[in-house]
Amino acid sequence: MTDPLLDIQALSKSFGALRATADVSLALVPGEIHALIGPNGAGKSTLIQQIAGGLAPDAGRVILDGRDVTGLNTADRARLGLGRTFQISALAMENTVLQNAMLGSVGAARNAWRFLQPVMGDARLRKQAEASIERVGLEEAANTPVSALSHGQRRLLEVAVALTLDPKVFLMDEPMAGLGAEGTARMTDFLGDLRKEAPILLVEHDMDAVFALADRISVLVSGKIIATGTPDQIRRNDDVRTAYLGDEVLP
Amino acid sequence: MTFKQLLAATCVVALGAGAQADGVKVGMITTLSGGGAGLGIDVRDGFMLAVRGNDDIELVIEDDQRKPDIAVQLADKMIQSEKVDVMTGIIWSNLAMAVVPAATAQGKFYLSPNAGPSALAGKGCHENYFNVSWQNDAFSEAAGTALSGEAGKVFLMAPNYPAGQDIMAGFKRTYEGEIAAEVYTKLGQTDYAAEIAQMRASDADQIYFFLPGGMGISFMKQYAGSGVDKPVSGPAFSFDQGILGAIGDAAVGAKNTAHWSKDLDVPGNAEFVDAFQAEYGRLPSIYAAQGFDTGLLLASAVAKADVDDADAFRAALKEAEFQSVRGKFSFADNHHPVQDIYMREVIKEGDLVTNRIVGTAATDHSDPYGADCKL
Amino acid sequence: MTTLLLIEQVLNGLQSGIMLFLMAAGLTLIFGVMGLINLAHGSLYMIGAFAAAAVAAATGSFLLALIASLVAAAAAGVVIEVGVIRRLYDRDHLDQVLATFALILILSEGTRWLFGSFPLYLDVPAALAGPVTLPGGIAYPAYRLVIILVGLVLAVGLFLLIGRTRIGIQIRAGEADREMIAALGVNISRLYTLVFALGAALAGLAGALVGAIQSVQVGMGEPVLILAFVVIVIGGIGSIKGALVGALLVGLTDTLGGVLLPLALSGIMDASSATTVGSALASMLIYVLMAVVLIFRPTGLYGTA
Amino acid sequence: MLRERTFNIVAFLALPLVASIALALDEPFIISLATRAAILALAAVGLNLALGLGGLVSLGHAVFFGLGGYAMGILASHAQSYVPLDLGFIVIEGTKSMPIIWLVAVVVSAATALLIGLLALRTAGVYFIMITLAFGQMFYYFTISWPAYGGEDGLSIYVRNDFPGLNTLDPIQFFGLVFAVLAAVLWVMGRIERSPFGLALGAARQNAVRVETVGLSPFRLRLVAFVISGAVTGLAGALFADLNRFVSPTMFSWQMSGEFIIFIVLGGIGRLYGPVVGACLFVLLEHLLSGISDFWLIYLGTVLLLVVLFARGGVIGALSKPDATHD
Repeated sequence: MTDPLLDIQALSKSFGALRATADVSLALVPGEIHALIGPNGAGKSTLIQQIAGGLAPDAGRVILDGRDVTGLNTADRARLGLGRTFQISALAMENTVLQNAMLGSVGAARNAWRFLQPVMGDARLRKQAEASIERVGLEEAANTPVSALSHGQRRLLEVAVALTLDPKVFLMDEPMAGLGAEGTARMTDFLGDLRKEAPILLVEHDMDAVFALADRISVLVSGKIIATGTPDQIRRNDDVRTAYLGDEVLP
Repeated sequence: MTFKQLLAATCVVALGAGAQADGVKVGMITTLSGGGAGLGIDVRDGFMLAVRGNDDIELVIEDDQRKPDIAVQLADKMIQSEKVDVMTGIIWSNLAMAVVPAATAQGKFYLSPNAGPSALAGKGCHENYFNVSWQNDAFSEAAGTALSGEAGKVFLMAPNYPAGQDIMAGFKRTYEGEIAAEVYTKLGQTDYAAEIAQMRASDADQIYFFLPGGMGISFMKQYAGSGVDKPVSGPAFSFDQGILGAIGDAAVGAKNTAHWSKDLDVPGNAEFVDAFQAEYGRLPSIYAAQGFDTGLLLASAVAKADVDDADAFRAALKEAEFQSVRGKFSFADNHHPVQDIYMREVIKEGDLVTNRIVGTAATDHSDPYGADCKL
Repeated sequence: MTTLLLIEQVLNGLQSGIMLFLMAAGLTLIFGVMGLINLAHGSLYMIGAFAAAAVAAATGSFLLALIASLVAAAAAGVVIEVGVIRRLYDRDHLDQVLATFALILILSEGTRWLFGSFPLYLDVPAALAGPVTLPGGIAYPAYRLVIILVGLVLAVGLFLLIGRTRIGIQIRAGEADREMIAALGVNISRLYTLVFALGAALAGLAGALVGAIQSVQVGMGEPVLILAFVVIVIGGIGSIKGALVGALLVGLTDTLGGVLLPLALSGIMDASSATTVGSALASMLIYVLMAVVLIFRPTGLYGTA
Repeated sequence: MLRERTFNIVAFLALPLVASIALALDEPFIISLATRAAILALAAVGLNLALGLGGLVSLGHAVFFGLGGYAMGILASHAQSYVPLDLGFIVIEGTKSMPIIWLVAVVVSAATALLIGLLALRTAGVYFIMITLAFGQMFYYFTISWPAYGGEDGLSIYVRNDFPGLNTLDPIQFFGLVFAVLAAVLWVMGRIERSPFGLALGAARQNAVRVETVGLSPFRLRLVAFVISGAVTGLAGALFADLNRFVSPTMFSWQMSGEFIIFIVLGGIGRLYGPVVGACLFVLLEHLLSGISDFWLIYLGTVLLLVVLFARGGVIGALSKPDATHD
């Protein structure tokens, strides 16, 4: 096994008496999709926040591409190669699709400190943004304001913005949510290819997609990882079945 | 050009060149809206009473909202658009400092019906600037003289801004006795419990304070309720007719210095008080008296000289030949008043809280800054 | 400075804090429940004081004057809420600031138009005039003790109202989630009018109580408004407890700063510059306090993000 | 109805048009009024970068306006009295040269904005409004009670400062200078709005997390915006002081900060020309209404209230239709 690009070591986080994250370790190696699943309230959001830098863990470390980023903020981690999409779209709603993607290009170029050149006239940034939009199939909507996009289109735009950053690692929070059958199928194909560029830590509720896509799956229950393994291993794991039965049926 | 300006312009044209040569156009910038409007309204009403029926005086009035930048803008308007010859009306020292130097530099006459910052009395004096009210320090200098020897240790209090510091400096300049303490409060302060506690604890025999407008009302009411019984005095600004009604019995007995009082027994004063009351339904204040005197002074000069002959008009103003409701009135070389300043006491006449004169605090008082003035 | 004087000054600080609390409580309630920045709160304070002065002059009864202040300010509050404020709830803070600033202009000048440009007379009732002697020999104005008492009673009353009553539950629910409370079948627009009237009545009462020992004049509300904002921001917006703690902190800082700073500075400079510099610094002190609190607690002492 | 872009050009050119007509009719006061409107517009254009694009509602921009004013007042008063300004570590000669005064005003305002921004930007929303107000009040009370430069009385400068090649005492020339500065600043602001920085700043207002996620720091973006914004308002302060030949602590008052916000909202928030239209309208209303009666502020209040309640998007929003293309 190659060295992990994202290595989460024994993260813990408590809110008062509640242990939201208990000693969680996870690794993401090049070329894989590692899915994180778990019932509602298992602590997935808290864990993602700690990985992305929105929340400081009480203990443990986050290693990104060999570098300890535990003490860094969200923006620093993004610059070091963490590409993230959100469960609830976090986009500049008044801006167009292209402008949102351009924001990604500006971030990737690490240069927002230019005040007088029109950003839309920068051919290099624009090319990068347009390429990303095209990859997710939003080129038709390039000049549409985000507020006028459908829910599914916004998910795609989230991915497109992450693509502009050319990240080392993707952290995707429920990219399939609200996409519908056809959209989910397209996204599944897309992510399947994307893993070759950079591995994906995928948090997803859609179990069909998870089991179709994931190389490995970790199951988070009550803040703890109760199992990690291939889809087959997880399917057969008794603890997982106990945790999940009655909630969702594993395919 | 606004409709109003158009109207004004038409009037000037209609009156013809003859009227222009004889008459004088006066621009009054004063505070007519907001919290400080009472003073401006008194000055305006007093002035209008004095020039009522005088066809030689054309008056333009504007509201400065007590904002220096608005006052400057209005002064520009008066000078550039209305083409006034004489300006007057400003109540506050800081507004006067913003307007007067530029106006006099442009050859306009300015008659101050209130406020006399020391800068305009000394080095910054100007041949076209006439102060018809008082230099800021005048009342407190007179009070210092009058209280010397009888007040013992004095506790001084004023807001922390130039006029407050000037007035306290005026008192200290003439007071021959000990100052127990000197306290400067925040401008606009409304609660004086802390200062009153200091007064109670200090060994002062007497309180001398300057708190204009609402600040004085708040202080006097709170002082009355505190049980501290040291005698209180101050310049007339905190005990004037416009605010005595709001202080009520709490003010009774307080001594204050002023150049005028409604019971001052000089020719014309009783008539002025009656006429003002008849016209506006309230008693005149010192501000109204100052406005009235300013109007009389202007009318006296207009009767003698043509404003287009600036030297003659200036000389006519300097002579100050009018019957001031203050009695004696003349200008010192720096064009600031030489006048008597009286000690007044707040009394109750029936239900009415008002002032009466109890003595003369200073005779032929003039300000100490004239020495620096090169006129 | 003697210990006794220091104690008296602390008492003065607490008392001025309580006066501020009366004003700040309504402001923080309105902000907490409706998310509204109401600059016109100072005008309601002024309306209360003018109503009290007018009724006291007509009837000679201070109690009737207080009732008048409550009624007038609450009525004005209802009119303003229904006529203007209601349209501002879903606007951003900027629109609220501008609209309520416009209301200040209208209400201030309207009051001046009705009552004239000169300050009005309103005095403490004869029974409360003059000082009482406290243990330790401090002579303290009786009326100020009554203000402290009224303020504390109102504070307790508000805590009970919010914590224990049906209306309080609705208010708290409204703070948390507007849709939820509407879904529960509560008439939200009536609730908002009620809360606004309550806040207005508190401001009006504060105006009347404070007006008796201060100056009842047009524009009296604005300095207090700024102070009340300082108070609720220090305390954390929406928190009654924060408003109380913030008010006491501001009252103490303002009072003691004005007394102690010139004293402290007289050790390092001559007396006259110590008084001017000291009082200059003292007038900035509460704003420094607010800035420091916000730098370390960006949502105030008891605020939630 | 005009397109917004056309409307902006018409509104913008109205100022020099009014000034020219006033010149032809020999009404120098109207020129002064137009100059005043242009300067106030400039101050609000500065604030608009922080407020409109950055979403930072600063109720303390009068700090920079006042600092610009006092930069002019202090430098010119030392030049007037021929006494150099001794700061202890450095001795500065006073000056009557506008370009130098402007530079000082901009540098001092920017440095102060940096300090205030570093502290204030830790907060958000209403807390940001109030902490900026607090800084404004600190400066206000400081200047009132600080005797060296006149305290509440302020500082009078008897002659307007010089600009190479112009007679600044001539109202129309001074107007031209002010208008040129306003036009230049508007051009720069228009560029900033469309620059990478502007895109990122606007996105930070709409969704700060989004900006962080692409590796940019919303705090730094906002700080830089606040500094530029303060510097422009400081420049306007220096011009305002020169217009009045006078500075006073009222330039620091919270009402001043409030007026800048009013200009922006009145004209239309988030629009480059919003503050210009708003300031012109406000000055015009003040001028026209103040003669009606002693209680004219009631009318002003009513007009403002009606605009907020019924003209969403401000005057520009109400009187124009959106531009066809959006880029």
